[in-house]
Order: sequence, then C-alpha cells, then structure tokens
Amino acid sequence: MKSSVIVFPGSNCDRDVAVALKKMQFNNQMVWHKETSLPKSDLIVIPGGFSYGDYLRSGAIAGKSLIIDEVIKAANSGCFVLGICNGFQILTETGLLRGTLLRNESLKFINKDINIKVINNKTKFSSKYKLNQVLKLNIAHNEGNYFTDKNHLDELKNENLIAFKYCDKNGNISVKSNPNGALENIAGIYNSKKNILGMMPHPERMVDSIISNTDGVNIFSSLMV
Amino acid sequence: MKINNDIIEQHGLKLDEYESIKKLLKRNPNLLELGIFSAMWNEHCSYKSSKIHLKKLPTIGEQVIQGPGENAGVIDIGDEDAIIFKIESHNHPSYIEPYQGAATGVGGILRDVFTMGARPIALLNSIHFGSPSHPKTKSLLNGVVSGIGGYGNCIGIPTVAGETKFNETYNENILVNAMAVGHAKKNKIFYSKAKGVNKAVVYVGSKTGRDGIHGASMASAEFDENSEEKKPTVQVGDPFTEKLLLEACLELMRDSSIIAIQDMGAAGLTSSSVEMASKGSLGIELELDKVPCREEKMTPYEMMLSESQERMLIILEDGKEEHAREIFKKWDLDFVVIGKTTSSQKLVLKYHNKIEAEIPLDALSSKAPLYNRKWSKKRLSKNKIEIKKLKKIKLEDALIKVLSSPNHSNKSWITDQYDQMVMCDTVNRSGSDAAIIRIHNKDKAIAVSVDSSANYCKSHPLTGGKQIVCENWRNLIAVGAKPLAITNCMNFGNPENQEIMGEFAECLIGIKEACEFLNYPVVSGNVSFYNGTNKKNIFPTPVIGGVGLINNLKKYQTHNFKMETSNIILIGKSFGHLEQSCFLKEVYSIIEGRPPEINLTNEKNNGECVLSLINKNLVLSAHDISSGGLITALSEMCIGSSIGIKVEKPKKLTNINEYFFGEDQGRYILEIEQKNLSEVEKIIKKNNIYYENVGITQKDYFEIKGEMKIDVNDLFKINNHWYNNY
Amino acid sequence: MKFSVTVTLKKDVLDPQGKVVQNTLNSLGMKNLKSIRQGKFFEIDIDEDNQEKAEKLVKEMCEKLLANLIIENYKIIKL
Amino acid sequence: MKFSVTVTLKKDVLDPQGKVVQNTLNSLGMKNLKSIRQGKFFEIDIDEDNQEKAEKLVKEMCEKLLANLIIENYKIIKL
Ligand SMILES: Nc1ncnc2c1ncn2[C@@H]1O[C@H](COP(=O)(O)OP(=O)(O)O)[C@@H](O)[C@H]1O
Ligand SMILES: [Mg+2]
Repeated sequence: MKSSVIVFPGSNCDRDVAVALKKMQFNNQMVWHKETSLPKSDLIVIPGGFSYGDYLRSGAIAGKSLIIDEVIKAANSGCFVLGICNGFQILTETGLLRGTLLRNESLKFINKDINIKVINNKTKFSSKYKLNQVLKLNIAHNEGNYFTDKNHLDELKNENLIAFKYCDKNGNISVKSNPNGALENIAGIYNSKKNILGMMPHPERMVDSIISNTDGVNIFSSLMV
Repeated sequence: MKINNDIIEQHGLKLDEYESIKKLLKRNPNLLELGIFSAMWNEHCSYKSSKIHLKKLPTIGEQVIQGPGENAGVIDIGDEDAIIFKIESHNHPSYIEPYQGAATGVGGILRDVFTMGARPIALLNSIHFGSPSHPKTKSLLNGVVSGIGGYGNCIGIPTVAGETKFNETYNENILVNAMAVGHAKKNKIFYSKAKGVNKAVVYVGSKTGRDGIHGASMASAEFDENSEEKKPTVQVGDPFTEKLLLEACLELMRDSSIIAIQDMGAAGLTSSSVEMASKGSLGIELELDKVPCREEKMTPYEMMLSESQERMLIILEDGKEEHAREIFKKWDLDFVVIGKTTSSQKLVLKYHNKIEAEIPLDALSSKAPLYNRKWSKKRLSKNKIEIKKLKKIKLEDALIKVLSSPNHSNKSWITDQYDQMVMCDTVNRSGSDAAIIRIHNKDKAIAVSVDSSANYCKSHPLTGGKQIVCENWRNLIAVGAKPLAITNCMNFGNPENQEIMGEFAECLIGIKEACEFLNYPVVSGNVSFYNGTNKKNIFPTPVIGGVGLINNLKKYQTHNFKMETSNIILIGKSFGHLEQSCFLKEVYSIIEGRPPEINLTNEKNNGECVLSLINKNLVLSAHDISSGGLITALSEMCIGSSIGIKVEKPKKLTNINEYFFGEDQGRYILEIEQKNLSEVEKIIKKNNIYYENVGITQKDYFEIKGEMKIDVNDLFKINNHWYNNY
Repeated sequence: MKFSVTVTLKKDVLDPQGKVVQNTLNSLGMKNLKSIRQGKFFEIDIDEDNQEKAEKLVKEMCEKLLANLIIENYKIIKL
Repeated sequence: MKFSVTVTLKKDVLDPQGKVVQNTLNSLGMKNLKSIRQGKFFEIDIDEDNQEKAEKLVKEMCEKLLANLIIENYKIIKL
C-alpha cells in the first residue's frame, strides 16, 4: 500500500505518523504543501500539529494551500484520506468533512489519554476493531469541540457516519467522559462515502508499547486488509 | 542627543562605568554606542557580578563535549549521539506579561539548543509563584502555564517535566525558568565562533521590530512601584515562525555551509554579532540599511537593541549563499546578508553610507567590567525546634495537610495543558521523579529533571546548594538513569547587597562540592540577579536541571507501585530531621532551623547501589524521598497506581512525625518482588548500605499499623483537589 | 483605503470562549452582564482608491479566508 | 443596553496572526493588501438602563479581563 503524508508549515506530527505508517508496512512519502501534484497513493494522511500556527482558525490557512486541491480530487475519486487532529480541522475547512471544531469548552489545551468507543467498525479504517470496542488513545488539542448543525447530525447518525465517541474506560458515553465539549461526544466522523475519516485523538501515538499501548494500530492495519 | 547623567542611568550604567567607556573608546560615545555598551555590560550579558564565582564550577569530565561558554552545553551519550541542553530564566518579562513572558522564555531557550545543531526533544520548566492567596498569583499561574504550553505545543516539542512552587517570597517577583534538551550527532555540532575574514554575515528569521528595547537592561534592574507603568514593548512569541526557523536551520546544517551560528537572544543583534566576532578574534561590519524591519523608520539604535524573537545570525562559508537562501525561501523566512567579518577586531555599524558606531570588540567583551563584590557567610541556624512542645497532630491529618497543600498537590492541572507525547518518544511523562525520552529510533533514552529548594538555600546556602544537586541526581537514579551532567539557573536578589551576594557565592560552593563529588559536571547555565522589589529580595533559588542516560530501555523504572504483596525497602538512614521541612511549614507554618545535612559519601553509595539494583531488573518501582519525607513518598507511589501499603511503625525513632515526615537526604523507597528480596538484601549488604524493611504493598488501603488506614482513592482525591478548585 | 471587519459566530453556534468570559465576569461580581459573545476583528489597509473596488476586495478576503461561512458572519465597515 | 468592544494590539507589538493572514491573502493573489492586523471583538448585553453606568461597567470589563492593557488597546461602542 502506498501512503502520502502532507506536510504543512507548522505540522508537527508528520514524522510521528510517518513512523507509524512505516511500521505498518506502508510505502510512505512525505509531500510538501507547495507541491502541485500528489504521488499515486492509496492513503493520504493529513497529520496533526499547528499548520500555520493555527492562527486565524485552526486548519483554515492550510485549507487554502495548493496541495489541498489535489487532495480534494483524490478524495473525490475514492482515495482514502485520514485527518488526525489538525488534519481533521483542515478537512472540515476544505469541506471534505462537514461541521467544525470549536475551542475546547475549558478554553485550555488538553493533552491526556482518553477513551473512545468504536461506533462503526464496518469501514475500511475500522474493520479490525470490534463494534463498541473501547480504545485508549491520546488527545492533544485546543480546538477539538466538534460542532455541526442539526440536519447534519441526523445524517451522521442515520448513515452511521460517526466513527468514534469519547467514553470512559468502561465504555460509558457521558458528559463526564467528554473531554472538550464535543457534540454528543463525537471524536471522529466519516464522509458519506466513508473513504474520509477525521478524528481528534492521535492513533499514531498508540502504536508502540514502550511509549504507550497499541490501540491505534488497527486504524492503519485495517486499511491493509 | 547629548549624553548626560540621566541618560547614562537610564541605560543601567554607573557613572564610573561610563568613565571606563570613555577611556576604552578614547572619546565620548554617541547614543548608539552607549546603547551597545549598556546592553553588553549589563549583568545579563556580562555576568559581571557572577563570573569569578562561576569559574569555580566543575565543567569537565569524559562525558562533556562542550561546557559553559557556548549557547548550550553538550554531552556524550555514547554511539554517535550527543545531548545539548540549557536552562534560562525569563522572570521579569513573565511578571509583566505572564503569557508572552513565559512563551518567549521557551522560544529563547529552544533557539539556544537548535542553534548548536540539535533537534530539541524535550522541554522542562521550573516555575515559582507567590502565595496562592496573593491577588496576582492566580492569573500569573494561568498565564505562565498557558504561555509555556502555547509555545511548546505549537512548535511540537513535548513539555515533559518541571516543578511548580508557591512561596510568598515570590509575591512580587515570580520565577519562570525554561529548559530545553536536544539531540545531535556528535560530529555535527555547531558553534558560535566566527572564523575567516570577509565571510558573509547573514540575518535569518523574523523581521526586527521595536520589541523589548531595553529588555536586557530590564532584566537586570530591580522592579520598583512604577515598573508596571513603564509598559515596555513586550515581546510577543511567534512559535509558528520558530518552527520554520528550526526546520530551516536544521536543513541548512545537513551540509557544511555554516561557519558559525548564534541566536539573537537578549540584546539581539548586538550581542550575537559581538560574541561571534570576538570569540573568533575578528571584527564585524554591519550595514544596518539591510536589516529586515517590521516597522517604519526604525533607527540604528532600535535595530541594534531590539529583542524581537525568532531571529538568528549566521556566518556562511564562501559560495554557499544561494544554497542557503533557497532553504530559507522554502520556509518563507527572511534571509539577508547584512555584513561581513573583518580583521579589524572592531564592531563597525554603517547606516546610509555613514559609520554610526565603531567600537573595539574587546571593550565590549573581555574589557567589560568584572566585579568581585563583597559577600558574607551565613551560619547554620542555632534555633532548635522542640517538636514535642508543638500541638499534637494525628499522622493522618498531617498527611492530608501535606498532600493537599499547593506545593505537594498533583500537578496534572498543569501538565494536561502541555503536549507531552508529540514526537512519540516520551517513555515516561510528567508525574514521576524524572521524565524519560527515548533517542529516536534507538533502544536507549535520557532521563531529565529540574529541582530547587529555596527554603533550604535561604536557611543555609552552602547546604542548600549541595542538596539540590543531590536531589536532582537522586531523581535521575530513581528512574534508572546514570546521571551525566547538569545545567543551572541561579535566581537571586540584588548582588550589590552583601548578604545576597553571599547567598549566591555559597550556593555555588555547595553546587560545586556536590557536582565534583558525584562526577556531575555543570555544562551550561544562567544567572538571574535583581529578583525582588524595593529592596525585598527573593529567597535564593538555584534551579538544577539534570540529564542522565538509560542505556537500555528494558531497564528503567517508574515510581508507581506495580503489584500487591511485594516488599517495600527504605534505602538510607532516617534521623528524623524536621527543621525546614514541609511538615512544619504545612502543619505549623514554621519555616525555621537548618536544612537536612548532606553526606555526599552516603549519597553516592546509596544512589549507585539503587542504580545497580534497577539495572539488574530487581526493582519493581523506585522513588526518592524528598520534601514531605517517607510518608509523602509512599503516598505518591500509591496514588500513581491505586495499590496500597501496609507499613509498620518505626522501631528506633520514637517520634512518629519525625520518622514519617523527616527530610533526611540520600534516601529511596524500592518495591521489591518477594522472590527477589534475599538477593536484593545480599547486594545491599555487600555494598554496605543502610536499609530497612518497612512493609509490604497491599490492595486498596494505605495503612500504617496502629496509626491510620485510608483508601488509596481518597488519597488520590485529596492530592488532586487543590488545583481544580483554585 | 482602510476598513474594519468583524467576524462573529452565527447565532445558533456554540461560543465556548464567550461562555467562559461570561462566567469569569460573573464571578468577578458583574452580575448584570446578560450575555457576551466573542468574535474576531481585523483592520485592513488596501492600496485601492476606488471604494467600490476596494469593498469588493475586502468582501473577497472575508469569503475566501477571514470567515468560515458555515459558522460565522462577517461585517465590513469603511473607516 | 448593548455595546460592542474591539480589542487591538498596540502599535509596534508583533501580530503573528495578522502576519500569517497577510501572507496568505497575498499568496491568494490579493497583492494590493497593504496591511492587516487581527484583534478581538465582543458583543456585550448588560442589564442596566443608565448609559453612563453601563459604559462604566463595560469599561471595567475591558480593563479587568477583555483586554491585556500591557499589549492591547480597547474601544467601546454603544450599539
Ligand atoms: N510546571 C511543570 N511542568 C511540567 N511538569 C511539572 C511541572 N510542575 C511539576 N511537574 C511534574 O510533577 C511531578 C512532581 O514534581 P515535584 O514534586 O517537583 O517532583 P520531585 O520532588 O520528584 O522533583 C514531576 O514529575 C514534575 O515533572
Ligand atoms: Mg523526586
């Protein structure tokens, strides 16, 4: 499988995700944002970080870069696209995913291990997880408070497009297990064709048992199936 | 403008210093030149009060590649790897504008590290605030923490450890010390010494604005009531630009284009150009018309003294200009050749084709004033505290007081605001004795910790100085690292005061003795004087940042208990020293007496023995004993794991508070699996180490037989209450 | 020609910043604060003397970058 | 009574956000943008009919919380 990681000025999880992809046997390439064409890839990853400092709105400026037009084209033709954290924010700014990520309810940056529940395991990104499986991943963001309008929320539910929800370690989804105020504890969503996944938690931080655990592995390895 | 006494004073120069300037120049300086002298001769840049003392520190060892004198210290961690690190203060700016002050403190120390060719891999900080009830403390705490996080998170370097203390001595003068640690290849280290005549001097990074003009002088002048009204142009940090600068510099460093490189820190363009040229015994000539400016009509004076952030000065090899320019263009950064090296040994500044300043470089560096200020010794306190005469308190109540106090409360309110995981090499995050960072792609790691003990240092600076080095050493040992070297940040009051100067001199002697004994050299550091207001000085607060090596990631340790029914061993002798302890402070508000005594021989033997046990994989968890004594350390081991303990009352010491809260030094707690106990005891005895079997781990309850029994979850709540409700 | 632009969250969009600011002000004792919402403000200077053209440019900036039209409104004022 | 408040960076204070926005707009082809600086905007509604008193309250909010007077200026407008 071939993958591309898009690097924006201010991306800072680009190396981390490249390490994870390599570990999962992807043949990965880094793609600088000023490029005007994408190498042929099965998976495009937009990594976490602070593209353009997250100044103005997180993800807004990266959403206007040259390479993004290519990402949109590839996504529309069915290529898999994974946006992690800042990558998720960028995907919403480009319109590839709907809704937006507002400031955390606490107005504070939050870095900690949290639990999320697999809400849909019938996609290319999640087939190796069990339905309702509880994962421990790490979040690190200022703006992870997912928000969308009522119509879209209904659509997300009806079409099973919610990927993950924040929960506690026993899988309970509640206000208490919501770290940032996200609407209905939403931690990640798909587009309607389910070839684009945006998520706030960082799966690439959970692929190495020396550092943490390996709960993030299957996001990448499901794609290999 | 004619230079009069007022102007001289505003520049932080004494009249006799001005006379020396005239002598060195053999004429009167103009205002630009005066500004340059004031920047280079102030305490911050010249170290004029501290130099003769700092010279005594041990700075060499087989692990040292570069000691003090460069942007940061460099040590050897085996293979082709080097670690580059330094700590620096940003106290005064952070008090005026906590967010930006702390943020630019982090930005500044990062540049010191990557200017030497290292990719930064960890950030640490030591932050000291006034009493929690002081009206300013809360917003200062909020601002500083979000400023530190704001910068580190954005640039994408994990903030992994630190310390946070409250003490009313910092009410009017908080401390914000930031430390950065980077990794480089041993054969790819960059220095600031210029070489060769007629080499291009290149300015890269952000544009120059009117930020922090007089910032360097501000950091060296005491606050007075008006200082808040002075509203100096505060420097605003731009971590995004710094990230670009970091990547661009590291990219340029891949080949051999750079002769010398230096970040523009305090006193910006002035100190960087002067230092690079004078280290190389060269001259330097700058054309100020070429300096990229952010504002209109900036004067040479403003350009030379601006402290705008995120800028660097590079001296390039011939023929590399276009190659370097391409790299900086790729990263959207300014890149301008603003001058050249000369053989004149002078700093020459040209503007609009006119020479605006011409100063012999030695006048700014080697001939800068040097003071051997008067200092007085401090005696050990003779006040004895009769613990038996104090009102009785139950052990459990005292423990609750300590664990719920601001200084001992769990810091996750702070550390959750820092990205600790980015770069995916953080093996052990904040919350333990030391953080552990893996060397990328390797099986080894470094351990890092920062420590200070202002109360001990105030009471007896010599002992205090020794104590922090030892505590820092112990924190590294406790995670299974071999301590290699330290950096230090000396935060003190007004050095013109004999007593304060004494505190400084004696703390340094203490640091020196401990470092020498432990083979723990000082490779970098920073001095911050004039911390205080209206003649009220802060407690002497040296901060030690240590780096240790874990050669094999299968052999490190954390402080959380790992299982039930294992044995708990206490290494080191307990004498029950309570003077200057956290127990007396939190329970009785007494801050008196002497600090605990330091026995360097025991310290070393105990530590080496603990390290060898960890290296033999005989230890399940380890924790050093520091402020709060044995019982606090035991609680921390439980809180981290939800496993409880059952501990016997002491056999020898009669006073239970002395036993459990005493702050005797050189001690550790080890958790040992039952089946390994006899082997461990054999090794300890063979090494002639004093130890006690204090009890075992058990399910759920923290129990001291016949004294107290409390649910570990309750301890957790007690320990986590304060920050969330402040 | 100089303009100012304000960008505000649409009415039904949650405003976490405004909410926290409001709580803080209330806890500082300002009880008669009914509501506060936070937005962004820009001061723009453009090199164009024709007002109509200039305004068109500013509008383009807003739509292309300064505001996220899904959740935000903007307002342009000539200075 | 309703007010709007704008909070802007003082002159000579670095505006990293404005700088990036400016570069982006320029690279999107808007060459005649001379400068753009970013600030904050608040819409405030208070329960107070006396204009003088109301304005005093808003001023207090600005000084206590909304603006950082070390680096920012603020301006209050009655709506
Ligand atoms: N400002 C801070 N930033 C990061 N980590 C911090 C900060 N303050 C405290 N910590 C972390 O909290 C833990 C407890 O701190 P401290 O009580 O000073 O530890 P020790 O006594 O072992 O030196 C340590 O792991 C330390 O790294
Ligand atoms: Mg410790």
